[in-house]
Amino acid sequence: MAQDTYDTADTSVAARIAAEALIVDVGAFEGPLDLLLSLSRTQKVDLRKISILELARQYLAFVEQAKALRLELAADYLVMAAWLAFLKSRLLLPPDPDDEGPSGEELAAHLAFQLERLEAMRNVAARLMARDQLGRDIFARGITEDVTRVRRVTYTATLLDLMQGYARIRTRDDFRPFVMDRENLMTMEQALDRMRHLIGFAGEWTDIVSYLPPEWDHDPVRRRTATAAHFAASLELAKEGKIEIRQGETFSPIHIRKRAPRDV
Amino acid sequence: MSEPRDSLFEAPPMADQERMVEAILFATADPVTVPQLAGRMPHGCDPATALARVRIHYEGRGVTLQRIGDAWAFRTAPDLGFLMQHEVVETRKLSRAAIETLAIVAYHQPATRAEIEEIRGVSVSRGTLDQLIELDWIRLGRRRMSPGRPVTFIVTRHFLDHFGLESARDLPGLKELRAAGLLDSRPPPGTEDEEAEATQDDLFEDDA
Amino acid sequence: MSEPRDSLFEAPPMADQERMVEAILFATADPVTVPQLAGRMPHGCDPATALARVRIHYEGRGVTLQRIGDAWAFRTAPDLGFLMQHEVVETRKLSRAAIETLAIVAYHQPATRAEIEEIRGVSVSRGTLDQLIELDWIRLGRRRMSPGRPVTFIVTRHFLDHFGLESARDLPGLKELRAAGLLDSRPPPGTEDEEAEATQDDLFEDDA
Repeated sequence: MAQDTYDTADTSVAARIAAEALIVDVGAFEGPLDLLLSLSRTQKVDLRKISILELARQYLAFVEQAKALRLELAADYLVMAAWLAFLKSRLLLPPDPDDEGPSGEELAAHLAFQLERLEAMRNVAARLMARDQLGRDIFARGITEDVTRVRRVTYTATLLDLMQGYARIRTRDDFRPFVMDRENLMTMEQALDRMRHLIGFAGEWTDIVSYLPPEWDHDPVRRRTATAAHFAASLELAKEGKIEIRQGETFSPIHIRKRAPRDV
Repeated sequence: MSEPRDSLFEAPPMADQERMVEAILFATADPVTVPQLAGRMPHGCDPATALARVRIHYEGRGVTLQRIGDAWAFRTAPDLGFLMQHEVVETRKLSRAAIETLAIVAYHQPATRAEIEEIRGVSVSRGTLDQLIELDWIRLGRRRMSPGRPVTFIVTRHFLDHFGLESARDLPGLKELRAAGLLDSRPPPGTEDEEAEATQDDLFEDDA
Repeated sequence: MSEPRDSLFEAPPMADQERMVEAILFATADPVTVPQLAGRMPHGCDPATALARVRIHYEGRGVTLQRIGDAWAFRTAPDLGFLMQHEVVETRKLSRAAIETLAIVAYHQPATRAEIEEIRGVSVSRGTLDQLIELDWIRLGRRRMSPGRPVTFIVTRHFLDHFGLESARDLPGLKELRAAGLLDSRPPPGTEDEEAEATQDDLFEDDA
């Protein structure tokens, strides 16, 4: 696949121009491998049959030229030059039987593989980019409809909820007012009944509050209703002539006592 | 079909023109007019005819060619609109106000709004009744033959189905609610209870 | 065709299923998978069969049904791209480094950064990989089970979609490269053999 990447037409002039271009464009190469691949094209053979020895010579010559032109070469170009010089000597000298490392041929074959692989990747990259591309040659739907997320809320209630709800209303309406109010309300009759029994023992002035039954004395609601009932009852008893009432001044305690029997 | 305007270039076959219209309408982000089609297709094409043929080709398919003003676009077939919706169902508990309103309608139907308010002791929002109507749990009953002819509310068949009741008469009475521990178990003053029971059974007079 | 999974609901006739697939795929610019189709179609539908029928129906039309990895999408026919000049989205020209890196990831996937650098002979800048990830053409794959557990890169469905590939196995020249041994991981002579060899062909293993 490598052979179709460059033209067959070539002259020594063109080769020289190309070589000069290489020097000028050193900054355009993406590293030594890229440069080596460009140099390899001048050999005009399948990369599998490339002479690595020749390539090494070309590269080293390039580096020499670059030095002569005082071009700043990146370190990896010099590292590659050193490695290729080593490879060249290995390829030229007969193999040393004591050497444990890889042979010059193995190293050369690997470099050839790397070049061929890079070349192959460039070719397929070009083929990939030449394909019909979405948004350039092939098009997706222009008017899209989003899937709308419809949130549907359903409400639930159980029969129990329903009955409890009804019970709640019914309890509130029917029972509370009667049951609760009876419990916390003292009538005048109740107080009168109570006082008729107690008044016989009240010879001295006594605060009316002391007549309240102890169980009605603590809760303010009950205390208020009991106080009112006892006051009303005491007025009734005074009217009947059973007791006397006195109050020193406004808001001061109200005292009652049994009315002393008069001569009839 | 129009006369070929330019004899120098042969217009593409109609089948190809059809493909072109199809592709343009598919890929363009807005509906496309016939002049716009003509402007994009090769010289000598007849977009109106091609459009008509595309329209026929898509008849009865999942997408159809639709006219929007003077332009054309592919649109999902109306009967398949449901595919474009992903329904998320969220279940929520009915509010206390709604449950109480529903309960009052169920136990006292037909009930006017004023009656519901009287029983609940608070005003009933329009939204609560609307929600219950939307849920198809209550509906409007006959108008009450009283001054102002107020509308009444009654429960629906759907309500009975949802709550597993044969009829609204199957709703437990106060005594049963109490027995079930749903009401305060304190013995209430007898008369009050009788009264409540009586009004509640208005509708269900044939109840045993 | 699959057995009816649920006898309670009859699946719609295949002609209707075909219309549904058509409508769903027309509605979106993104490829849709068979499970996604199944999720939106009524219970008991067989989207794979419906897809195959839709594909045949659209053969040779201006828009065609394309397989993209495990998903499907309608795309305009490649020969009609010239009509869509209005729709062309101007994209930033990719650098040579980015194009080569993309090709290396596509053909060698999963590929580590070290492998990309080894093939290109230069270091890969962070920006190049970032750009490809941002384009949604490559993404991180599984970590390589070798020392350092390096991250790998693989191509995305969007990459396949962009370049009109049904799967990564359809990459141009893939078979030739494989036959020529150019996709083998060959460590430089003299280095210890790594386990890289084994993981190399993960993504293409079911290739004929």
